[in-house]
Amino acid sequence: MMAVGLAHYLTVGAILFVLGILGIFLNRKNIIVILMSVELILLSVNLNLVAFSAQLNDLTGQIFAMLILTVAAAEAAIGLAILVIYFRNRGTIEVEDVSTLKG
Amino acid sequence: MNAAGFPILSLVTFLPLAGALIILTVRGEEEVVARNARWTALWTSLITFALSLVLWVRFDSGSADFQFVEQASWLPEFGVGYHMGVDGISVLFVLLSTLLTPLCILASWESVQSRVREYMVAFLVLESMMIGMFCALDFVLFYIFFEAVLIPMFLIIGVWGGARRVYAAFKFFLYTLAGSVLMLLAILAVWYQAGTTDIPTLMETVFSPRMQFWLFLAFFASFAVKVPMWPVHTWLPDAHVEAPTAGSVILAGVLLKMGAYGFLRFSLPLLPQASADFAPFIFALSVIAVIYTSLVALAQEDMKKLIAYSSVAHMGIVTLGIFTFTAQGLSGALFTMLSHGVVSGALFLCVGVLYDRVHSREIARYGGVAKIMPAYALVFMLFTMASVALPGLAGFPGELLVIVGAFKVSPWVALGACMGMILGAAYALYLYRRVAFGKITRDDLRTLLDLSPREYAVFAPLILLTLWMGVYPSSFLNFFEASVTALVTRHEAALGAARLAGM
Amino acid sequence: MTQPMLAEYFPILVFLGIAAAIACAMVGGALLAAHQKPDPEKLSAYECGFEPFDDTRRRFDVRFYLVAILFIIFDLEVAFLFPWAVTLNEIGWFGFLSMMGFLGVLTVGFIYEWRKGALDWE
Amino acid sequence: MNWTLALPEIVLGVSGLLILAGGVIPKKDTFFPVSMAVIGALVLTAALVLGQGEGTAFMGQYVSDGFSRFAKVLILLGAALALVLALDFNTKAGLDRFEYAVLMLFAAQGMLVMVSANDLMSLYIGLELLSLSLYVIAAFDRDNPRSAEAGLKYFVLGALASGLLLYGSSLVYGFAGTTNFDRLADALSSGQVGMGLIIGLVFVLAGLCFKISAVPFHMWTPDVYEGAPTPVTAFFATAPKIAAIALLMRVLAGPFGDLSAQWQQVIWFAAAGSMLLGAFAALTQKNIKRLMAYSSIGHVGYALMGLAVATDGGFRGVLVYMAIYLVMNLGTFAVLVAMRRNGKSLEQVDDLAGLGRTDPQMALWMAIFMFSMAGVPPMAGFFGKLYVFLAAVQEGFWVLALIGVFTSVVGSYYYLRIIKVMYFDAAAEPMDPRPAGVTVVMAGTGLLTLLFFLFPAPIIAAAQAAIAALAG
Amino acid sequence: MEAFLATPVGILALTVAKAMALLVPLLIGVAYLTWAERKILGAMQMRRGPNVVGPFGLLQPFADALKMLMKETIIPSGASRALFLMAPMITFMLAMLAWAVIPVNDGWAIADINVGILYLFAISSLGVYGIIIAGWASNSKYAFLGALRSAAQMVSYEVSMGFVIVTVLLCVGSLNLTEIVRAQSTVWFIIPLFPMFVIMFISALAETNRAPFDLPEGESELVAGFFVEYSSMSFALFFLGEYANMILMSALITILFLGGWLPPMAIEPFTWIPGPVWFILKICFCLFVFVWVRATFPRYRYDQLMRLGWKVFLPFSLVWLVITAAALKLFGWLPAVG
Repeated sequence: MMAVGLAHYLTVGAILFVLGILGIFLNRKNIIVILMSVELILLSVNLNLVAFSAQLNDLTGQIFAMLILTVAAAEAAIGLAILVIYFRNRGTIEVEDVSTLKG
Repeated sequence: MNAAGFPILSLVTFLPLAGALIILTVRGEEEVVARNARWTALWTSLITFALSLVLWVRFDSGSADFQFVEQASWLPEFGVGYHMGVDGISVLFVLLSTLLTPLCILASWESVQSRVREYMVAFLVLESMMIGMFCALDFVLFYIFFEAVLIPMFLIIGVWGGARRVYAAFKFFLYTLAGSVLMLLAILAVWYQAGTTDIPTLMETVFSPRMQFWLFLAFFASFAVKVPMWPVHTWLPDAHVEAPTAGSVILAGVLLKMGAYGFLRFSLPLLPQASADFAPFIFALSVIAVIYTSLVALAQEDMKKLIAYSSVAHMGIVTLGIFTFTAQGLSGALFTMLSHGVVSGALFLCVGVLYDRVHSREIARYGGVAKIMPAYALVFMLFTMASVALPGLAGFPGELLVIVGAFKVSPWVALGACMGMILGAAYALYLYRRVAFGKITRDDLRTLLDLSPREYAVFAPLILLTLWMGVYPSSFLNFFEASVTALVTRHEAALGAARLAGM
Repeated sequence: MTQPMLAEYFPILVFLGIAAAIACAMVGGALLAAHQKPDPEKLSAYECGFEPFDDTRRRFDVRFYLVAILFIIFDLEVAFLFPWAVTLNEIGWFGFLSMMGFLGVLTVGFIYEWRKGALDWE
Repeated sequence: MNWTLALPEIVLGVSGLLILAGGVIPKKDTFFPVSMAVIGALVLTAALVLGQGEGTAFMGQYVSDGFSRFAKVLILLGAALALVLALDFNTKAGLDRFEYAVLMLFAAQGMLVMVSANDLMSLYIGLELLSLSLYVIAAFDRDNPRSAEAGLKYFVLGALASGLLLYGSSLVYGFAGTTNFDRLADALSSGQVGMGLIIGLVFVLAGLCFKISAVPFHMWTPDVYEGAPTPVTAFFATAPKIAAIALLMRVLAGPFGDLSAQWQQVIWFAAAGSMLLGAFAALTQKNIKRLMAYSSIGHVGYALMGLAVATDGGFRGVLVYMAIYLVMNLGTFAVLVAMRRNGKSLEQVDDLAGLGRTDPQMALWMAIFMFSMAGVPPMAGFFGKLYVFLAAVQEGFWVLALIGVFTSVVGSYYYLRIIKVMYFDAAAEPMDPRPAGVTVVMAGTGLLTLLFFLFPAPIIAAAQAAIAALAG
Repeated sequence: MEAFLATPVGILALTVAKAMALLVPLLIGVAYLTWAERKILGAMQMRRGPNVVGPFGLLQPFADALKMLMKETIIPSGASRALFLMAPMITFMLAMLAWAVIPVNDGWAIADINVGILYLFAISSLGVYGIIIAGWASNSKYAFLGALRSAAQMVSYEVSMGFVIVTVLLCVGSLNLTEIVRAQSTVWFIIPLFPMFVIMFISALAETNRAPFDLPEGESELVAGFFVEYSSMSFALFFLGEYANMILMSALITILFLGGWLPPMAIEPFTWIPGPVWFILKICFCLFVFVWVRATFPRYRYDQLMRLGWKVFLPFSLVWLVITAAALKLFGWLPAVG
């Protein structure tokens, strides 16, 4: 069996992170996708932290990951709530329509 | 404590501010407020002037040291303190400021009708900042006053000015600010190098030639705009034309002196070598300024603009004198600054008198005023002649000294200065002829009234001063003789030391 | 260190495989064994005899969303309670009181929800 | 476990919970009493902060020192005054829901945690407590599309910033083996610093730069400032900026102090970019809130200049700058909040036309704030710039200092434009009468701005002490 | 043989065998649960229940299965095909997957992991996915609404269930299911924690969408809830999953409160009966109560259901949790951590 080492976890984490970033910037469609990308970023961070935690034999990383999970939940809740009021006002959640404020 | 026995400089500096505060608290009908504001401002400035006369009386003209010195801790961690004091170079400018302010307030008694309270506050603040700037013996303190002058002046031009006042106010502010922020950096560099911003201490500090070069450029950026020197003078005509009469008077009478004062106070003593190195450059600029702006003045159709250009020319003479590094040149420059402060201020007042009546500054609009307003014509002529530097009037001793000083350095430079005098005579007389003599071309002019008692009160001290300065210049020269000599001596010593070090 | 821990989960993986296999087999079996004869009427969505009026996936009551958010919050709280509960003996009074503080915060949030009517369905 | 050190935070948090519960239980509207209670809580906390001891608590997660106290007092002051500004505005705009005040309280608490963070975890918790509250109050005017959009934009970019910060934190943790600032400092000072750490540091910096809206992570600022209700913008522009800058200082001066060579360049460019953008982008703005957004970007640039210098003098300059920035910005926003004609809130620069005639007092204060922002002495803003420039010059950051003075001249143009509109332009209809609270804020901050030059020493000394704690 | 079992293939084979040994009886159990339910309901309503296919209708489940298999699999037009087929599979797989950690006897769990209860909690949370996906993929209003209601109901009760579990954990000091049962060797937790048992039981009813909380599939209101569009084996998978979940919940209740495989008292006649039998008996008892409740109580209204979950169970279980924790802490009765 191939040993799965720290580098692999970090690579996966980095890939997820980049996917999340790309999802935010290249996404031209739906704001929900952005929210999901944000979650993806946070997950990649968690993966990193847990991998490091295992590697270092130190619990801090896992505690940190727990904190991030919690905050991510709160963040998702607030993000969705804001999205809902936005939708109620504008009737759309297309990314391209988010452009009333300009200057 | 000091020669006066009490903190006179602070008192003189901040008394106008107190007056401004009082005016701010005035409440009531607009009319009442306006009247109260006028009287409060006048009394405040008069008291300030009276107080400042103590300086005249108690100043020890035999000493080159700073007098009436006050010191207080302000930012001790940084070596920045509240340090005030005057020497021969600055004391008369303080007096000039305190003298001109009440005259300005009188001059705008009737011509300013809107927002009188704000106007008077702005003027008193302006006075306070000007006096503070001449008294400051700490570089940072100096800078604060130097810059703070911009605020009231910006408002005076912008609120009570003419048609293009917004443009003029912005130009004035941004030009000056752009120059002075560079000076701020220079101050910081000096501060870092010397660990203090105390001017007397700094004068003992020697800066490396390389550093002097950059510092000089930075100072130059600020002072040259303020003087103003060609080619950064373009804000001045705009500001003068658009400013209300009193604003022009202060601008020409005091604010222009700030740049030259800066050269004298900082560039020369702190950066002797760089000053010497840059002197030819300054001469060139000055001569260009004198000749070019005189020619431009000849072509002006607007009285104020003409006088504004003449100011640039006169200030060219001043910078020329300063950078001769001779006792005569420096004395002449200082004297010219003072006389120009009085004379050009008075000239703007003269224009203001006409403007108040006709509401036009166009030269072609007038003609034959002498027949209708003989007293006015006489006053106007006196100041025109003083501006031309007719012997016996205020303009003459200073310009003569500058030319003598310049001659010591280079005949060509002196020739340039002489050219300026000749051209000055041309445009000033041309202006006077067109306004005062000739046929009365317009009927509405016939109904003009001659000077009112208030206007007499405004002009009387200026006339007196103009004659005094012309007839008995040494009573003024005395004041700065010692300081100038000390300055020249130190400058030569510094140059000599540097030359020795260079070898 | 990681390998023995993962070994505990190996049966679960196997379980997953078997369950998936059974599920696929059942669905696939039905697809193969039964006679498939679709027609449009048969495939139309059930709507009490009407043709569907509008899009099915339309906006729905915001309360479902509120419930979802409440669930996330409280479920996470439970997730924190698990480790706390099993180690309460070791973490002392400080640990106990910390969690009480945490629960107190949540209770205030809960009171807020209650008063704001997020828990009422009518 | 010396948890009493965190008493201010605990008291603030508990009072927040009590106020929240107390606000929601009565049937009728409780905006005003709740706001008063929140202001009281903030003031009480400030008093507690002043008496706070020194040391670390919660297993090194939390630190209380002179630096944190300095920042905390400013933050609490800013939050309390920003809430005062909201009282009248929110009532008139129909935003008088008591949650507003409570959210501000929790945002303040988040900021307190931020400046006392001594660990990447507590840093993150504080930051998120702040951010989550801010997301909500940005969108507080929920029936207004602009506010909703502002909230949405702020949320998306803020969440992204948190993501960057976290990713950086995870790398830092992984490669340094700890998240504690003290131990990080030890780890970084001794060992070889690898690439992973540097990348982590860059990500952390990027995340924090988002929060302080430094170039190139500023793009959310104008939109959010414009879209959010004015009192919210007032809050955004003041206390959170201080907290984020303080946090950035703590992170850079503390654990990453030994990597200053690496981060100095980053901060250098952020500072220069912010100053330039703040100066030029604001020139053409017509909406005054948007203008203030660019202005705040510019001001952050100046503050970062002090940070880029990375000396005690520079740090002290940053603190003084931020303190002054807080005061004058609060004052400016007090004026913006009071801009209201016939019951309608105004946001355009041109709406100020002739204010010098119609409301001389307000115009005077506004002029003072504008001159101060432009850095004209003797206003406080000048001294802020003075200290920062001094530090830059001392360390030979000539280019940065030159950019600084250049942009301050450019910037002064648009500040002057506001003064011009107020004093030189023809008067429009008078504004509605100002509420007393706003006037008090305006006058108080105005006097502070105007008279700072009289007694600069206490603030400087406090900043000095704060920096001593930071460096020591 | 021993050597073979040590190789990876051997381990795999053994695990598969163990899994099958659990799953096959389980599936048969599910099949007969449907039969038993019908029989019991029949008896309670003075009917006979299924009695045609085989003796006492014992072969009825197989007849049903065969019928399902031979039915056409209808995929509604407008449905998302892949998701539509996946949803029942997810539900079924999760129902099976949870069984991997259930200890039938001391040490008799396929995977005796140390966080068993957390695992169960996680798996049961995932159950919502199957329902939501089914409702969404069907492209039918009834299915969609039914799915939303089901999901909301499940998550609502999951929270209080979580509190209940935590309360039990306080008394155990371990997340391992075997440890939880062992901790009850002196006294079953149903006795000290009786109120929590009640909440757990009712939550389990709601969690499995059983009567009186079966309104997501209330025939009269939303036809059949989220699986209204399903037919054939897909429907059967939902059905199986649901009944497997019922058994799972019963098993969970048994483990948490009824002492798992432990006899009521560790005295002679009881100890003769082996653990797994006790375990099965207890599960059967629970299931009987499930059916009994269905036969007895009228259906709740949706608002009543949500109110019960959020406004009664949640605060109550939270308070009880705090009280339990405080009491244990105060009196020093907390178990040492294993």
